[in-house]
This record gives sequence, structure tokens and C-alpha cells, in this order.
Amino acid sequence: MSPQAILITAFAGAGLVFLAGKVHSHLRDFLAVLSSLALVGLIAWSHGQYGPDNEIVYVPDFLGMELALRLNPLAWFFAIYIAIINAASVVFSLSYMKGKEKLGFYYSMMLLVNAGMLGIVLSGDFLSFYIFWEIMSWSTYLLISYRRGPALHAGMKYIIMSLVGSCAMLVGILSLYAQFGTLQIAELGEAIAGSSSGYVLFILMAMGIAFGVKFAILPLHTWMPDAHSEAVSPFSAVLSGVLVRMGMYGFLLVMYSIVGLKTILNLGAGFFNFHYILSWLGAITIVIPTFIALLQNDAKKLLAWHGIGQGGYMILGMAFGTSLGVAGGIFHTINHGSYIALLFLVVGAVEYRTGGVRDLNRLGGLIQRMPVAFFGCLVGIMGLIGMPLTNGFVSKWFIYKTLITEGHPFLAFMAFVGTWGTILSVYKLLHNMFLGQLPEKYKEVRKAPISMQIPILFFCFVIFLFGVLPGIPLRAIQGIQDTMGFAPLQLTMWGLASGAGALNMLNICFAIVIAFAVVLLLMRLGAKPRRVPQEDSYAAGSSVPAGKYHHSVEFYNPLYQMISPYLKDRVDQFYYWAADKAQGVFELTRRIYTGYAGTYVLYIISFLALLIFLQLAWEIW
Amino acid sequence: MAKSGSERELELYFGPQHLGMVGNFGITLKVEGDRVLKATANPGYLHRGFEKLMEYRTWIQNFPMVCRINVVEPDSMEMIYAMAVEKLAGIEVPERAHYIRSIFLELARVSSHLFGLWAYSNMLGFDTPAHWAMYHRDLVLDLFEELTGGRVYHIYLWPGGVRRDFPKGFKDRIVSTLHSIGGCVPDYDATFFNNRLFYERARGVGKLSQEQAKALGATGQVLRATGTKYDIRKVEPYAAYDKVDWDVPTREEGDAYSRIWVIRDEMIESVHMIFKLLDAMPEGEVYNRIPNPFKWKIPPGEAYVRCESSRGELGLYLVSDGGDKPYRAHFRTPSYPHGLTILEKVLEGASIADVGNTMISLYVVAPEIDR
Amino acid sequence: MDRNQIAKWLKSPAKMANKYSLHAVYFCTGCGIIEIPPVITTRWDAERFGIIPVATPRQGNLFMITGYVSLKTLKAIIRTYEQMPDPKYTVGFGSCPINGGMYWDSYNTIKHLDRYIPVDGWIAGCMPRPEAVFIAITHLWTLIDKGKADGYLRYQENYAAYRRNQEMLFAELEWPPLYPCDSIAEEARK
Amino acid sequence: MIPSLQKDLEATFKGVEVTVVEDSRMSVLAPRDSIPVVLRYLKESGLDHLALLSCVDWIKEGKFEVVYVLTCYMRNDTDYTSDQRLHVLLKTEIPREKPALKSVIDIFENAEPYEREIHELYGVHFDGHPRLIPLLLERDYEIPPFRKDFDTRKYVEETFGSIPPVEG
Amino acid sequence: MTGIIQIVLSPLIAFVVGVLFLGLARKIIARVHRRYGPPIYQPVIDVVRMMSQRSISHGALFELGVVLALAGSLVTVMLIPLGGTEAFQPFAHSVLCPLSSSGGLLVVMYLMLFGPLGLALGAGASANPNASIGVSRKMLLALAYEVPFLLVILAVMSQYGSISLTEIVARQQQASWGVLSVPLSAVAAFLILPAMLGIRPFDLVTAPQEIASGPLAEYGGTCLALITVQKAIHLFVVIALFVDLFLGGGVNLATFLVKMLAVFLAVEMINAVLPRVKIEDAIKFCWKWPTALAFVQMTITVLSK
Repeated sequence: MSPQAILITAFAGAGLVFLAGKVHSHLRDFLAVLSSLALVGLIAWSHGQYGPDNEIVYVPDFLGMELALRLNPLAWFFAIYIAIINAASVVFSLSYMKGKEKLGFYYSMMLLVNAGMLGIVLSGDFLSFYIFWEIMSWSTYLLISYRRGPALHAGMKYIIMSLVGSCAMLVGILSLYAQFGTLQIAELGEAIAGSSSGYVLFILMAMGIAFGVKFAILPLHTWMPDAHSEAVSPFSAVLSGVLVRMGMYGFLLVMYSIVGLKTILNLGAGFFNFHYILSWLGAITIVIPTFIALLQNDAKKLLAWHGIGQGGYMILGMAFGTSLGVAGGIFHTINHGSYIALLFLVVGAVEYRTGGVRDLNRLGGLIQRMPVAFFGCLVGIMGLIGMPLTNGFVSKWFIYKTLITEGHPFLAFMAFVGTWGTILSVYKLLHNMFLGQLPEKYKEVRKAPISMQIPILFFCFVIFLFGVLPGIPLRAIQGIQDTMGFAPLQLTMWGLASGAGALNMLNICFAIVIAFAVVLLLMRLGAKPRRVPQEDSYAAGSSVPAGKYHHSVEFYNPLYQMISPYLKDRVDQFYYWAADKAQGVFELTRRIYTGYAGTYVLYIISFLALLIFLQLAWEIW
Repeated sequence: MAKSGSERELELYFGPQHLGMVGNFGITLKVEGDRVLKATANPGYLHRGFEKLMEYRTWIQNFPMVCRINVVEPDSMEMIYAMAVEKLAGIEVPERAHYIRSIFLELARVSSHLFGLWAYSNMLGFDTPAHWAMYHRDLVLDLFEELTGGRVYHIYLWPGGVRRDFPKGFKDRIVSTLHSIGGCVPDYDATFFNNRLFYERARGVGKLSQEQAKALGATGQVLRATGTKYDIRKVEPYAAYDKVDWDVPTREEGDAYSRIWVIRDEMIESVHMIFKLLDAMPEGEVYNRIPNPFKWKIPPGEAYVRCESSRGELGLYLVSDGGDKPYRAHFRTPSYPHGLTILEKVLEGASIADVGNTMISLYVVAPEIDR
Repeated sequence: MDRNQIAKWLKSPAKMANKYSLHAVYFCTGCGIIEIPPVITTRWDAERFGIIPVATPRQGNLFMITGYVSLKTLKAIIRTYEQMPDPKYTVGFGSCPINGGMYWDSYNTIKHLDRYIPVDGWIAGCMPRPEAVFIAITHLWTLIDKGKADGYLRYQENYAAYRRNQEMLFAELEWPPLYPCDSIAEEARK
Repeated sequence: MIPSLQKDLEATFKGVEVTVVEDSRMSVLAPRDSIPVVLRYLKESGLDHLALLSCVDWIKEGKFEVVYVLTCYMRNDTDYTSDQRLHVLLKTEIPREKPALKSVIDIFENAEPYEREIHELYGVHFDGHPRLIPLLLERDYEIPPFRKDFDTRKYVEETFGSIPPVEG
Repeated sequence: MTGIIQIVLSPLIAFVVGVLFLGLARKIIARVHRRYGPPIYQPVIDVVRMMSQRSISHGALFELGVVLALAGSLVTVMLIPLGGTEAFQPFAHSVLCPLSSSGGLLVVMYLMLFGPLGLALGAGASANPNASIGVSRKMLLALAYEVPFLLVILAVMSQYGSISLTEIVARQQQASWGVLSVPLSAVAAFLILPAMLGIRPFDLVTAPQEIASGPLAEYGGTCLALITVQKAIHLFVVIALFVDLFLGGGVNLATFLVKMLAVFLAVEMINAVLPRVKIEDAIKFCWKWPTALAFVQMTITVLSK
């Protein structure tokens, strides 16, 4: 299947759904699900069809440039990942969004974001890349601010940071065009090989800012928690699961497809090695957000901070440029997509059934009412922690092993500490939502509707499947790595086969299953327990008071007291402060120019000027 | 942190069925995180209506009653009742009996403090000194057993003196027992009192200033740990406490740490006092006869007497209407303000881990509160 | 361990294990508790026989009612007793739970504990000495051996009557019946 | 200290009867309304420790006698003087029907549980007490149990005697 | 065939030794208390007794949590070499470690999570706040000791350049023991050993005098028996890990167990003479001395590589 067909389906789906929304709501829902599922099918069908057949120039002459699409292993891999998560959240939306207003708009925007992302991964040149990037950014903005109210503020924050990123990318693209006269990705790779390392660094920085904003690397993360908590839950799943990971795609594209492995590894000297700095950024991105997540009481904010933190692992894996690390990084990207989307969907389901409550202090005991959601949450947090048997474990294992064998135990330490922060905060999430005493007002809560259960169970299946048989996605990843020129890994279906540091998930899986069976057998030997209601609980000889016997508020109080002073989001505060000051400067300029210059335009222009100056300065030096 | 979670409050029950609870007593805690927002003492699990039952029994029949008010240290209960009856009936006590009473009460104080030490260190999960303390307490109980025939309840003090004189060689046995316990004081100091972790656990816990302590009616160690030498044995001497020279140990900080230290110092001071009393003890009668207990009537009147039990000021308000039974008796027990007023006050804002710690450092004995 | 013991172990391990691992629920119902610390600490060391205090009723199988039982305590005792897992053994400690003891005319203590929960054995005296506890324990062993320490079974059998007695004291028990009460009890309650 | 205190009390308050029983004990009988002021006055004159708050049921006279036992903490922390032995029994009489009294928690904080207990055992109501909820008892009694007309033996016979044995 | 024998053998050894260690612990502490103490097989009697008791259940998760914890611990045992080297060849397979080529130390670290997580789930399902507070403490305590523990493990892995535990043990037996090559790490690991085992001074998770035995508050009967077994196996795992990391494992099973016994006795002595600390103090302690020592050692190791 040609990339053109995929894109046409995607965009046409978005448009049709919007129109169908005017006609009938059922038609709209049907079309939305159909088109997102059709996309999955189309992309899946096009597996392996790489090569010149699928490199299509769809606008031969646009300001003297060719706009092209192409399908290669990297593009296909990301495309299928985007399509699947999007399809799942569209299905989830069916009941979640039922009865809300402007649904036609919502669905078409969901599909438009999807189309934009597919466009990004399928585009064969940087101009189309940029165009699709902007389509994605703007439709995301509309979706974030869909709920109005504080959502508008969150959306504004997002779009401002996105714009800064876009500008940086634009500078990079213009500079590339000026330098090499082409924007075709395939040609750029050969062209850039001969240029100076200063120039490569400039390109990487310009692009890196754009991707970093999307990727929410510290310190460019501040839009993300607000955007997530304000967006509707199914879109949060897309946002955190795939949209943010477009940054990862961008990094992979620029770093390994265009600039190339060798150049990257030799960029900079000593401590100011490019991949070294990037990996430290990644490590910081793991630790700080994870511990900020610990302080959150809003389920979605908590997950949003984890979304940022998990990005750090991908960076860590990717930055080192070893086969194992990059494989771990890419694998972690899709793994993260699967479990974070799952968790957002679970939170969405809870929110849906309890009437929009996601304050962790007000929930509790829902396990008996929503068992499937609980199961989803459990699997999701196991994935997020990286418990063995889940896919998160395998990718993290790859990353850790890279760090240790490459001789960076400090980075590994930070990654591990991040994991522990994750354990703490996600257990709080699980406990406060599903365990403990059920409040009176949720006694009547019913379990999640079937259209919510299907995506949840689907993701659970994926998490376990990739956890036990990581070979399935790793084969595809190896295909990508082959195109980038990495040394092949000794992959098997169940992990990695190389000497003492081998990984065999199937063995571990069997061991756990057998141990489980043995323990269950032991349990059967003992006397059978008697099932009692929740109220029959130890209370020092008293009877349990209804609704007052549940520990969830300030779950980790002793730690809060110790770390919360250090974990304010100072970056966010700094941006606000800078914006405030900038406002003052622009006021000043506005007075000089008698009010013609808009704030943001000036902001953008001055930023561009800075970047151009930087480039020139490099040339001079 | 914003107190966002007021929606779901947690009521935690500390006692009565709880390993950290010494005695049958309940504290209901309103908790947020691991902090206690509000503590409510919940007594009454041991209420037997003692004072009502006393109105149904003759003056002498009440002796087996009163000692059961405080099981940890029943002897000061006997003492206070004997004092009140003596005061109402105007009975004199022989000199030797005064000395024996003092020695007896100080022994009881030592055994009670050793019990407190057991309770406190057990509360901190500090099993080793707890086991030792309980063993040493048992040695003191053996002395009681020899003297009175009972391990726990003695019914030894009597209006007009004590029930019997010391048996032969008893003095020496007291001295040797106390010496063997005293020989372990360095061990206790090394493992417990000078242990850094004890300091960490007890410092600043349940802190009271002297003004607060006085306003809340504190007595005993709770007050002495804030720096004042308030001790009924000195303030209003009874038995033979004014006959020998001794000191009241105090500390300044007013927290659990200083309270436990005061208890330790007091124990040592008591032992020294016993030695001095044994030396100064005169020979003579130990018992002035009282009328036939079954026909004994006491002239109408009222009295408030007080003595220093091992927990603080123990008082008895006794009213007689001229009959053969008390008309009204009301015990002022030290645990009453400590366990109800002060405990609720100092537990506010404490950590859950410190609830039992605070309670035992206040030396609360539940039956004293409930009676 | 003599041969007889081994044979007993093989025959009914559950019974033997229950004998030698009596975990006592820590509940100081009355002044009898003063003799429990000596029992479990250095001098008498009940841990020799596997007797240790445990924190919650769920973990224990021995319930010592140590001394007089006031009404408020009785409620907690019933709650605690019902939360203990079967098999469980109750020992009344001191004379007060037997017949009220010296509080025979107190308005706030109950007189016969076995009218509210089943009791497997009594230790008379005020205060019973620590040695008496061990005698009681060894006696309890023989009862377990003979299958006569069946308080928990009797509770199940006569639950309606027990519950009726409990409800005669407490108009409203705050928890539902442990076992289904039959119609006789319903009538009796009316 | 005692003679001057007696003089002061009699001079300041109307209807206060002061009896000096022995050199360290004084009994003050005050009308029910003036209890808070007298108490505050005594506290300010050095009797700063409310040791006990008790109640006696004089059933023949048809009144309750509420007794506040006041003693003093030490003036300074080291010296022991004969003044320390002073204790004052402040009494007031209230009728047995609908007995009520003003709470003194604002003067002596530790009066709180005492008042609760007397309320529970005698049925005396204390105005201004923040929580007159049961302190010690589980069951409701028709006559508060510490009143003289409550016959505990009869009550026991009726209540516990009526509960049948379960087995045998 | 040897594989199957190993798979059966290593959890069995862990179970037997762990349970005996539990009994030994009680005996040792009794002796420090100057009393006779229970028979050494007392935990076995306790476990049998609990198995025979008909306790309660608060739902499937309440029991599954325990199963998860115990299964996780059993699997962890299979990843830890229990003595034997390449040089010593009693079987065809040299080292008693059935899953030696399945991910190494990294998997062990993650598998050790199953225990706390399983208990936490079960305790959460019991809807008892004492249990929840206990779990919260457990999580914090785990965070507290994991920081130095990770530094320790990373230092060892960097020192021997491998993530495979069998390889680390083999290297130690060829050259010097870990306690000599990474001494500060060994000290740090020993300092946090009581915290990992959950014994005094760090028994605040199940502090019976504070939160009524915490996560175990609602457990009784079979579940409690399994938890006791899990505790025993966890004890075995942690001490075995210490021996493997720092004392060069064992040439054969016997020497391995002797080394374990030595470490265990040392830890029990600490246990016997200290009180319980508060969770704040536990965190502060773990993040102060053990972390500093482990950090210094790791820096030295990295720089010397």
C-alpha cells in the first residue's frame, strides 16, 4: 500500500467524520471507528513494502522543492504504533465522550492529529515534515483546549512552547536548504556527511529544541502536566502515548538517519560530548519528574509527570548509539505508549463512572465495582515500573545493560532511582483508586462499558505479549537498525542471547508460572478462607466506621515533608517570570513602534535572529 | 502541602485490643497521612464503679477493693485509703509502721517503675531491656510475696499500721535483691538509656512546657520532667518520708525522653531511700489495734488526703456519715488528667509512630482512669 | 520427642500444631494482664511452649480473658473473638469472668463470661500466679488432644443463643451476625 | 495563709461560708452561681491546682454537693513550705431535681473529664461544656448509677440475672 | 535433568534454610533476653498451625497478593547462585542456579519487587488503614534502602563488568572477594541489611506496637502461613545475595551456607539490641551513611576503571 493511500485515508476520514457529525451521531461514531481501524489495517498490510515503489513525490514543485512521501522500516514502525493507539482511544471515546457537545469536531480532530502524525512519519522531505508537524501541533492545541475554562490556559501554554519549537525547526530547515539546496531526507544524509561538526551541532540543536519541546525533555516540559490534566482522557492517552513520542521519531530521524551514527558519537569532546550531554539530560528528565509525580494528587497529572519521566529512559537508551541502547530506546517508546495509554484509559474509565473524579484522595475501593479497570491499572503500573513479564521490563533491561556495560553507573543509578520513584507513586495511584474502603457514594458504581473494556484488555494483552516474547517487536526494530547501520543484536523470540548477560523472558515466565502454580497448590493445602465483607476488619475491637476507615490522604507524608521543598517546578516558574519580564520588554518596544508589533511575533523573530546569529558565528569561528 | 484531602478522613483506633496499648484503654485518632490531627481518649473499658461498690462494703472490707484500682501499683491505693480512714477515725500509727510503710511503698515504686520501663521499651520494640526489667520486677514481687503472701495484691497496709512486721532476715533480702537489680543499672544505661536511638525516638515527643503542665493538672513525672520539684512526699510528708534525707530528681525539657529519665533517676533515688530507711528504722510495734471491724463506725466528716504514687499525686476524698461504711469515696488518680486531658493535647500533630510512645511516657494506667 | 508424639504428629498435624503454637491475642481486659508480661518474659518464658502475643485477632488462636469484663470491654471481646480464625481457644483468667468475683454486685461488669462467648477453660484465683497460666496451658493441651477444646464449634452450634444473650445486653450490636441465626433466635429476640 | 484567705473570701463574696477544719484545710461553701468567680479568685490567690472535682449525693437533704478540691503547685521550684500543704474544698449545693451547674473548663482545663464523669454518673448538667458525651459507661441507665437511689445489687440481679446460661 | 533437579532443589533449600533461620533468630534473641527460647523448629509448627486455621478473605486480590509475593520470592531464589563454581563440578552444571542465564542481577532486583508489591496489593485489598499505613511505610523504606543498595549493586557490577551474578561470583573466586575489592560498598550493604530484611531497627513496616503489624493486620490462617514462608525465603534471598556479592559465594553449597550463617548471626545481633526507628529517621539514616559510603566506592570504582 502506498503511503499516499494511507494519508488520503487518514485525512479523508477526518473530514468525513466532521461532515457525518452534522448528519447523525451514530454514523459519525461508526465512521470514526471505521477509519481509524482501516488505517491500522492499511498500515499493517503495507508491512515490508519498502523501497523505491513507495517513495512518491506528491507535489513536484513547491517553491522549487519536491514534497515527497516514503515508507521505510522506521516510518512503518511508528505508523503502526500511532494508528493502533489512536484506534484504541477512538474506540474508548465512544462511551467516554457520549453526550458531550461538539463531538463531530472532537472526532475529526482526533483523526486529524492521527493523520498529522502519520504524515510526519511518512514524509520524505523536511518541508512536508514541517507542514504535517504544524497540522499535528495545531489540532492538538484545539483538542487540549476542547473543554474550555482552564483548558484554554493549558492549550495556550502548549501552543506557545510548540511555536518556539516550530520556529527552531524552521530555522534548521531553512539553514539546511540554504546549505545543501535540498530537503529530501535521503539526499540530506549524504550531503551532511561532509559538513563541519559545528554546523551539525547547530542543526541538532535547532531540531533538538523542536523535538525536545514535543518530547518534554527537562527543561522544556512545562506544558505537559497542564495539557494532560485538562485534555479529555482518551486524547491524553494519544497525547502521552504517541504524540509526545514524535519527538523521539524526530531525534531518531535526525540523529541516526541523517547525521549518522559515527558523526554523532564524535561530536564534541570530553565531557561536552553530544551524546553525553543528551544522556545526562535524559537522566535528569527521569529523576525529577518522577519525584514530582509522587507529590501529585490528580491521577492524570501524576501520569503526565510519569510520561515526562519515562521519556528520559528513551533518551538514555537512544543517546548512546549502541545497538542495544537504541533498540531499548525504540522499544521503550512503544512500550511506554502501550502502558501509559492504558493507564490514561483506566483513569478515564474511573472518571467516567464516578462523575469526573480523579482526585486520588476522594476515590477508593473501586476494585469490586470495576474489576477490569483494576486489572488494567495493575498491568499498566507493572509495565510502568518494569516488572518482569511486562514489556517495560525488557526495554528497561536493555537500557540498564547498555549503561552498565558502557561504564556509566551513575546514569544507571539515576535511572534506577527513577524506577523507585515510579513504584511509589503508581502504587499510590492504584491504592487510592481501587483499594481500601469503598466510599458510600460509590456503592452503586457500575463497571466500565464494553467499549472501554476492549481497549483496556487489548493493551493488557500487548503488554504481556511483548513482555514474554519481546522478539516480535524487536525484529522490527532490528529492521530499523539495519537501515541506520547498527551492528545486529543476537535476538531471539524471548529476548537476547549473548553469553552471561543473556535475557530469557520465556524462562522467567515459565518459572513464575510454575512458582505460582506451586504456591496456589500450597494454598489449597491449607484451610479454605471464609469470605467476609469489607466492614469485617480489624479495628482494635471496635466496629469499622463507614467511610472513615481508609488511608489515602498524604500517603507518603514523611517523604513529602522531606523532599517537597526541593521539588517545586522551578522551570515553570522561571518561564512565567521570563514571560512577565518579556512582556515588559515588549511593552517597551511597542511604545517605540507605536503598537504595531505583536508580542509573540517579536518573540519569535528575536529568537530566529538569535539562531541565525549563532549559525553565522559558527561559520566565523 | 495543601490540606486537600479533608474529604476522606481516617479514624484510626489505637486500642483497646492493640499490642501498643498497655491496659484496656482506647484512643481514637483522626489521622491525615501519618500525622494525628485530633486524638480522643476513649476510657471506660475498665469501669467497675468502685466508688459505688465501696459504699456497700464496710470500712475494712474495702481494703481488698481499693488495691484493685491500680493493678500496677496497688500499694499506694492501700496507703491512701488507710491514711484517709486514719484521719477520719483519728487513729495513730506507730513509728516503726511508718518506716515499714515507706519502705514498702518505695519497693512498690521500684516495681512499678520497672513495669513502666518494660512497657516503654517494649513499645519501642526494644525487647531486650524490656525482658530484663520484667525479670527484675519479679524479684521485687518475690519480696512482696514473702512479706505479704501475695505477688500482686498485698492488702498489707492497715488502718493503724501494717499487717505484720518484717520476717526474720527480710532486711538483708531486701538489700541483696536491690543490690542485684542495681548491679544491672550500667547494663540498662548502655543498652537503653544512653542508646542514641532511644534519644532519637523520645526527644521532643509529647512535649509540655511547665505552664501547660500546670494548667492541665499534671503531677508526678510529667510535671517533674518540666523542671519543678513537685512531689507530695516532700510537699506534705506522710509515713516516714520526712525522717530521711533524699532528693527529687527533675529534668527540664518536658518531653518523653526527660520523663523516662526522671523515672529512672527516681527509681535509683527510691532504692537509696530504702537503704536509708532500713538503717534508720526503729524497733517497736507495727500495729495499733482498731475496734471490731464488723461493728466499726467512723464519726461523720470528710477528708481529702493525698500521697505520691509512682505516677503522681494520688488523692482520696472520703466522706463518712457516721456509719459502718463510707458514704462517698472519690479517688483523684494521677492518670486521670494525664490520660484524658494531657494525652489528647500532646497527641495533636504527633506522628502515628509516637502515639504509644507518648501514652506510656505519660505513664497512663487505664484502671486508674476508669476505676 | 518420644515416639508417641511423632505418631500424634503424623495422625493429626493440625491438632498438634495448634497445641504447640498458641498465639495469644493481646487484649488486657482486666487486671489479670499484670501477670501476662512475667509469663511471656525472661522468668517464665512462655515462648518455650510457642506462646507469644500477636497483634491482631486474625493471627491468634488463644484468647485469654484476663480479669473482669466490663460491658464496654465485652463488646470489644465479642468483636475480637469473632474475628479470630477457627480453631480458637478461650481461657478465662481470674475469678471475675467466672462469676463476677469481687465485682459480683457491680452494675458495669458481667458476671458469667460463658453466657456471651464460649470458654474452654478457667483459671481461678485473684490473681492467679504465672505458674497457674502454665498449668492452664498444659490442661488446654490435654483438652485439645481429647478434642474437648471445642469452644469455637459450640459457638457455631449455639450461635443463636449466644447472639441473643449478647443482644440482651447491647440493644444494638454494630455488626451483623457471624453465622446465620435460625428462627428460634429471631423469636427469642422478640 | 489561711486566716488572710478566709478574711478575704468573706469580705469579697456574699453568701460564702468559710470553715477552717485544721491548719492546712479549709472548707468553703459558696452559692451555685458564684462558683466560677470564687474559683477564679482562689486560683489567683495561689490555689492553682484543681486536684479533684467530686460530687456527693445527700439524698436525705435532697441535694447534690459538688466539691472542688484545690491545692497549690509550688511557688518556686525548689522550696518546700508549710503553705504548700494548704488545700481548699470549695463546695456548692444544688437540688437533685434537674441539677445543673456552670462549667469551669475556662478556669481549670483539667476539669473537663471530671465534669463529664459527674454528668454521666450523677446526671448533673454542666452549662458550657463542649462535649457532655458518655465517658465511661456503655449502657444507658435510667437513674445515673452513682446516685444513692440507684441500687446496684438490684440492678445486677435484674440485668445479669435474667441472662440464661447457653449450655448446661 | 540436572536442570530440573536444580529447579526443585534451590527453592527447597531456600525454604528449609530460611525457616530454620527464622527459628534461629527467635532462639538467638531469646538468649540475649536471658531466657530459654522456643525450639528452633518453632516456625514450622507455627506455619502448620496457621495452615490449619480457617481465616478470612477480603476478596481474590487479598489472597493473590500473597501468592504473588511468595511466587516472586521463589523465582528470585532460582536466579541466585547458591554455591559452586566453574572449577567445582559436582554435576554437569556447575553452579546451583537454575536461571543463571536469564538476565542476571537486573532481573533479581526487579523480581525482588514482587514480594513488597504482592503484599502491598493484598494489604490494600484488605481495606484496613493499618495495613495501608504499613504499606506506605514499606514503600518509603524500600526507597530509602534502595538508593544505597543500587549504588552498591552498580559498583559491584562496574567492578566486575558484568550483570550476571554467576559471573560476578566466578570472578570473585578467581581474584579477591567483593568485600576486599569494593570494601565500602560491602559496609554500606551490611548497614542496610536490616532494612532489607525488615528487622529491628527497621521493623517499622510491621511494627505491632504502632500499627498492629501493618500489612499483616488482616492476614491469618493459610495466607499468614504463606507470608511467613515468604519472609523466610526473602531472608534467605537477601543474605544469599550479600554472600554472593561480597563474600565470593561458596565453593559448594556447604561453604555457602556457612557464610550465610555468619552474616545472619551478625545481623541478628544488631536486631537484638536496638529499638525501632521512625520512618523519617530510617530514610535519613539510609540516605546518609550507607549512601555516602556506596557513593564514594562507586566513584572510586568508576575512576579506577
